[in-house]
Amino acid sequence: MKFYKIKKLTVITEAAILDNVLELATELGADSYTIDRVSGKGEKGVRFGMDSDISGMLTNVRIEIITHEELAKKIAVEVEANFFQNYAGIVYLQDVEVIQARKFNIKE
Amino acid sequence: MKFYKIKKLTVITEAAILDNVLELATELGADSYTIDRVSGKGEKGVRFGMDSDISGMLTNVRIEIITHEELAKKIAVEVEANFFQNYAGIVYLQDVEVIQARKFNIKE
Amino acid sequence: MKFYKIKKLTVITEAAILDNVLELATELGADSYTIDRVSGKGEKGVRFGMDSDISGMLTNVRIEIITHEELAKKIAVEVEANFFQNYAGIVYLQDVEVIQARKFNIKE
Amino acid sequence: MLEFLNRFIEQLQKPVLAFLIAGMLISAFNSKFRIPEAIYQFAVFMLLMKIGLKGGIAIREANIFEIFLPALFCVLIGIGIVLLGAVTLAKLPGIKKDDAFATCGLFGAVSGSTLAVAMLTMEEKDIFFEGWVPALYPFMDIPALITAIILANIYLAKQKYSKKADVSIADIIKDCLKGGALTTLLIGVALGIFTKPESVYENFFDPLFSGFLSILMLTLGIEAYKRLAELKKVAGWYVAYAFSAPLVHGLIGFGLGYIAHWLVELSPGGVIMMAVIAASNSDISGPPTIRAGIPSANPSAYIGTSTGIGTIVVIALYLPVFFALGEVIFDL
Amino acid sequence: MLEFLNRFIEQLQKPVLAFLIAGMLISAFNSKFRIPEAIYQFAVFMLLMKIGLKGGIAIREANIFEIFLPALFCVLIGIGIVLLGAVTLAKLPGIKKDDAFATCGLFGAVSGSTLAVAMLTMEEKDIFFEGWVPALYPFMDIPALITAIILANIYLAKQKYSKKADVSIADIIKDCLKGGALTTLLIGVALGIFTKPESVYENFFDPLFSGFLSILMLTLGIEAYKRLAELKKVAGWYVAYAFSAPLVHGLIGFGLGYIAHWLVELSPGGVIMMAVIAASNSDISGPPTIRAGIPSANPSAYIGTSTGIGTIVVIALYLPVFFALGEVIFDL
Amino acid sequence: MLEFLNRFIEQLQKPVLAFLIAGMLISAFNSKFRIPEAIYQFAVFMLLMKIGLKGGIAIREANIFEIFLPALFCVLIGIGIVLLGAVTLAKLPGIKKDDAFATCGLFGAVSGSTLAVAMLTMEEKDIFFEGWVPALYPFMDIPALITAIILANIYLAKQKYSKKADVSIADIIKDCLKGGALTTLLIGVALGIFTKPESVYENFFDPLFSGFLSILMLTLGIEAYKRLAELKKVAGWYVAYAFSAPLVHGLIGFGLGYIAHWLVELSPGGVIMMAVIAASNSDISGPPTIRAGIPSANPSAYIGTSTGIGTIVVIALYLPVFFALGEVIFDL
Ligand SMILES: Nc1ncnc2c1ncn2[C@@H]1O[C@H](COP(=O)(O)O)[C@@H](O)[C@H]1O
Ligand SMILES: Nc1ncnc2c1ncn2[C@@H]1O[C@H](COP(=O)(O)O)[C@@H](O)[C@H]1O
Ligand SMILES: Nc1ncnc2c1ncn2[C@@H]1O[C@H](COP(=O)(O)O)[C@@H](O)[C@H]1O
Ligand code: NA
Ligand code: NA
Ligand code: NA
Repeated sequence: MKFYKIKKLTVITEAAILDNVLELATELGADSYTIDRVSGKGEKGVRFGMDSDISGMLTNVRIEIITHEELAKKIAVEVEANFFQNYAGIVYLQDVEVIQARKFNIKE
Repeated sequence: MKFYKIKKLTVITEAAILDNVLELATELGADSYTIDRVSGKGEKGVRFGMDSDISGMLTNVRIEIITHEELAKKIAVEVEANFFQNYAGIVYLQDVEVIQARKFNIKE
Repeated sequence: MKFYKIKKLTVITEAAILDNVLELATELGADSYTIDRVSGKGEKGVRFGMDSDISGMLTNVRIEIITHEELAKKIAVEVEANFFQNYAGIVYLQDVEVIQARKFNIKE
Repeated sequence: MLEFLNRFIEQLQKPVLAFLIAGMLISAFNSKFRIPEAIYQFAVFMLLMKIGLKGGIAIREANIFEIFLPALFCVLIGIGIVLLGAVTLAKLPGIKKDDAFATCGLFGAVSGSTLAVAMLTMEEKDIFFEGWVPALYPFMDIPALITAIILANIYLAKQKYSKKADVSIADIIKDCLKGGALTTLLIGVALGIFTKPESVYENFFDPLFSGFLSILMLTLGIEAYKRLAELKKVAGWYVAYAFSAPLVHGLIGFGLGYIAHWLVELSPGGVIMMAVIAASNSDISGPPTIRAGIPSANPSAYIGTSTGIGTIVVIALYLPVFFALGEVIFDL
Repeated sequence: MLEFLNRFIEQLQKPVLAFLIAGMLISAFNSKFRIPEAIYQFAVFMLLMKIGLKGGIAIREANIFEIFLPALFCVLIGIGIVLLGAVTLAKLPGIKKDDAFATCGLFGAVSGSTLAVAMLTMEEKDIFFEGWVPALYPFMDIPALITAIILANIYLAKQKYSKKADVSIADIIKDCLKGGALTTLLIGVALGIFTKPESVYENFFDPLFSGFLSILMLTLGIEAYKRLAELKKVAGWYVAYAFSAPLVHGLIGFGLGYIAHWLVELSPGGVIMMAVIAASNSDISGPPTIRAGIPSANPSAYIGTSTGIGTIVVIALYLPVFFALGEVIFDL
Repeated sequence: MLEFLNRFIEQLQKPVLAFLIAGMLISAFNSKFRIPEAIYQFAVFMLLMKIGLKGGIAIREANIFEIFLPALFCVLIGIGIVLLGAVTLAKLPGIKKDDAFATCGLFGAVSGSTLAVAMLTMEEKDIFFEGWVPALYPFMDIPALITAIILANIYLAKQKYSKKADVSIADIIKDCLKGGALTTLLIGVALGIFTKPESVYENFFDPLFSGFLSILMLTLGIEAYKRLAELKKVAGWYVAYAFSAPLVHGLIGFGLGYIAHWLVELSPGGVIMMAVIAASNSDISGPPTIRAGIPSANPSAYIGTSTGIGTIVVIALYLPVFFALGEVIFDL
């Protein structure tokens, strides 16, 4: 079976803007993703996630989108430009290999 | 210290078949893994994880297995073939570098 | 926009030593990270995470640190040497591409 | 008849139903409100434990003979509901057979939360019922799920190119019993039979019952609304089934219960409860078993039909009907 | 005056306050103790549901006219508090305007947990209050948040290089109502008005109220201490504001409540409650709305000021003051 | 003697024990049933808070002198148990010394849930005990853990090639107190002493006590069974220790309690409680401290021995023994 090279984009940011980031990604053309809640520390301080965060303001989410390099980069750039002035967040890309060609719109 | 190149296989699928996927992976020869629960969206709809999913049918799990390329690919192919006709799921491979040679059965 | 190559270090180990690992990483020079709780299985047995683990002794944490190759490798080696004799754990490195140059101390 | 209508309307004003509707509105208005997962899992635990304990304590004092017949009826109803579905729903145009079997399996199976609503109503109305009747739940639940899975697999085995899945009845039973819901119920029953849990029952499980039931109703409402959306993707016949089948099933339950009333003196409350068990459809424990047993069936179809409509319809419409019927027939 | 002091000290010994202080100590000593997230979310649910149900039941029996004036006063106070902040806090040296508006928005908004403490105190002291007064909460909360967001956006729009965010009042209101806290309260109110939830209220929400309030106080204490640390990074004026503003706001609330006492016979308990609503500042539901509405404002500033100091100060210092004031003025 | 046996059997029928066994069965039959993490953490909180509050309230009314001697005995027992283990378990063939010290540390330490079972039993049997006795828990727990860690580190320091870990007693104490369990207990004690938490105690912590204890027993049972499996990998001596040591420790506790009975009039219930504290072994709070303090010790050995067998054995076997003993000796 053939493995195809493609990209995985990861966004780690404030849970408060999860919906907004997903909306932006969807507009740009990504319609599949995986999400989980994480804790973390960065420039904008300690964000301890589920641990007694009564207003839910300190929870991070991690969004992963597997897609073609071009779209992945476009989403990365747009998310950074639109949100990371005001909100805590990082974004990065990784190489992945997949086999479900149809699912990831890969021409076989 | 030396870093060895090896593969990480990730499977994201329905929590309902976690045990079956692990069983298959074990049979093929993988005996170590890391698991967590995630939410997501894909072809088979929105799978919102822990968020009021009373029958637990909408929860995803992410299984990560670090192992040699050959085995990683074999598991990827088998999981895809056995489960993803009927169940939601994706599978992908990534390069990783490890130092614990013995643990990952790397000949030094 | 330019994407910069950099490393992501992942440590998966017992929740009991989370603070100690972070302390070590901080001492070595990493001040940002992302954490989540995971389950898993390895040499030291099944570690089922949140699932009825009353003394919290079977929970794993996953720590991810994005940083320069040199520091990533140093932390990997030190964590392995200091903790993995007695505690369950693995450590691995991956390539990532980032755009927030300033945040990751990348000279543009 | 007027009497019947009055009782019916009165039933509609109960807060339990209101919590269910509130849940649907929360979801409809897209509110971010959620009951934390741990809490509704605990709510489910509390309800099933109460049903189980009460059942076990009652069994301890009952004689086996009076239980035997209703239990047998439950098994028959569980199998019968699925067979009935196989010659109705499954024959309709545009309906995938395996989807139909899966759906009928869930409607033959039982919903702990619906039973809990019925129990609360009985207690509020001071209608006596044998505590062991709701604990008969697995006797209908498991046979229904097994029948559905077997029918589906026989059907699929006849299809070309399909690998024959091996269906072991023992495995399905084990799978059902190992699920969280039935395990809880069975622990409760066993504790009720073999120990003296009266004090913890009276100080904890019983007084908190109605509160946690409200919370579960909120969650069921939220869930139901979300599942409704998925139903749009499947044939309209499922909606018709969800509305009509529970009434038919409930009346069958009522009828057999009535026979038990004559033969082994099942109380009027027990007869109504038989109707409710038969009418109710599985929302929590059934779906995973069906998903594993009939993997090719589309969850949107059977969960949408069962959790999205069935549960709501039974609690809101047919529970009042069965109560009114019982009250009129037995002159309560 | 001595009378006043006595009552004040007595208030300080209440266990609710002690749980708050215990929470702060837990955090100060860096203990690993935590209330699980699901539990404090449930505690918040229990409190707001109790406030809502009690409010709804009371509204069912009240006449709309007597509610109208206090509700209107709430709206005025909500807007007034933010405008007051705009001409005081926002004008101080070294204060970023958007941070100031965000902070004032939270102080105009309302804290469900503070209301819950006040309700428990009234019930313990046997002071009557109209059950619907605490349920007026959204009438102050939403206008305050809206005013703050609008002021901030007008200000930012005037800045060079800043994209004008489009602020839609309807969107902000929707956003507030969709948040978990206000949704819970509104469900409670609706259930109270339209159904008969008395039994579940009396058997579940009411008896568990004081327990879950203690648990929430522990959590608030832990959270407050953590947020205090962040405050060090921002101007000292915030601390001054957190200490002084709630007293001023509470007295305004007391004053307008007193007018309602004369005009529409608002009870003495109701007047004290008006003071508490006005004095309290949002710790759970407000921050996310502000974060979304004024993204450029620094959360350390407004959450530190509100959750870190404001809530503690109101519960520990000013609640006793308003009770003592009410008791002296109305001779309770 | 017959008397003794009768009381012993009666004890075995208590529902608390039944929940424990049910938990083990759930795990043995591989059921998917689980109590959500947040709920058992909350259950632990509820139990320790009740123990703490009751203790604090009792201390408020006790005189320090009567507490001093039992507290001192607790310290002595805690240290003594570990030293005793060092000359027995640690000397056995095939036993790794650091594993042995770790295990003895846990058996010297205390289990909040075992105390809770004992308290419930006393309350059901109407046996009076000084409320502060269970709150002496840290006086045995901390010294035992410290002694174990010190012994292990002295031993390891003598080994070749081993880096000497620096063991600071102050750090270990801090670590113990910062753990969730002891923090909860101490908050409870402090609130009991310095505030008037009677109403929240009587309306919340006390009535929910037996229910949450059942839930914790279920969880302990599930956990114990899982840990049993791990024990197979280690020497059989651990099993012998888990069965015999708690009886010896409990009798030591009973003996010293009896001395306190004569010297400072410790009540019969208090004497039984001293036996239970001494016999019980840590299942929740101790393991993490030992893991950090003796990292080279194998958790399968000490957790398997303590959580897997010790806790079950004490609750099922020795609690009835100590109660029967107390009842016979003090003629209750
Ligand atoms: N170098 C890093 N490595 C891993 N995670 C990071 C890093 N920097 C930031 N993060 C994550 O991104 C979140 C937001 O970062 P920041 O905007 O720097 O506060 C943090 O809370 C972390 O979870
Ligand atoms: N392109 C993607 N990127 C990231 N995660 C995905 C992607 N496609 C699917 N997933 C994840 O895999 C699950 C199953 O996908 P599907 O079978 O397409 O419904 C989804 O719920 C997501 O969590
Ligand atoms: N080959 C592997 N692939 C993925 N995760 C692993 C692997 N080996 C170990 N782990 C994770 O690391 C933890 C500790 O491993 P160990 O020290 O081998 O017990 C396990 O509980 C797993 O979560
Ligand atoms: Na049924
Ligand atoms: Na206010
Ligand atoms: Na002990």
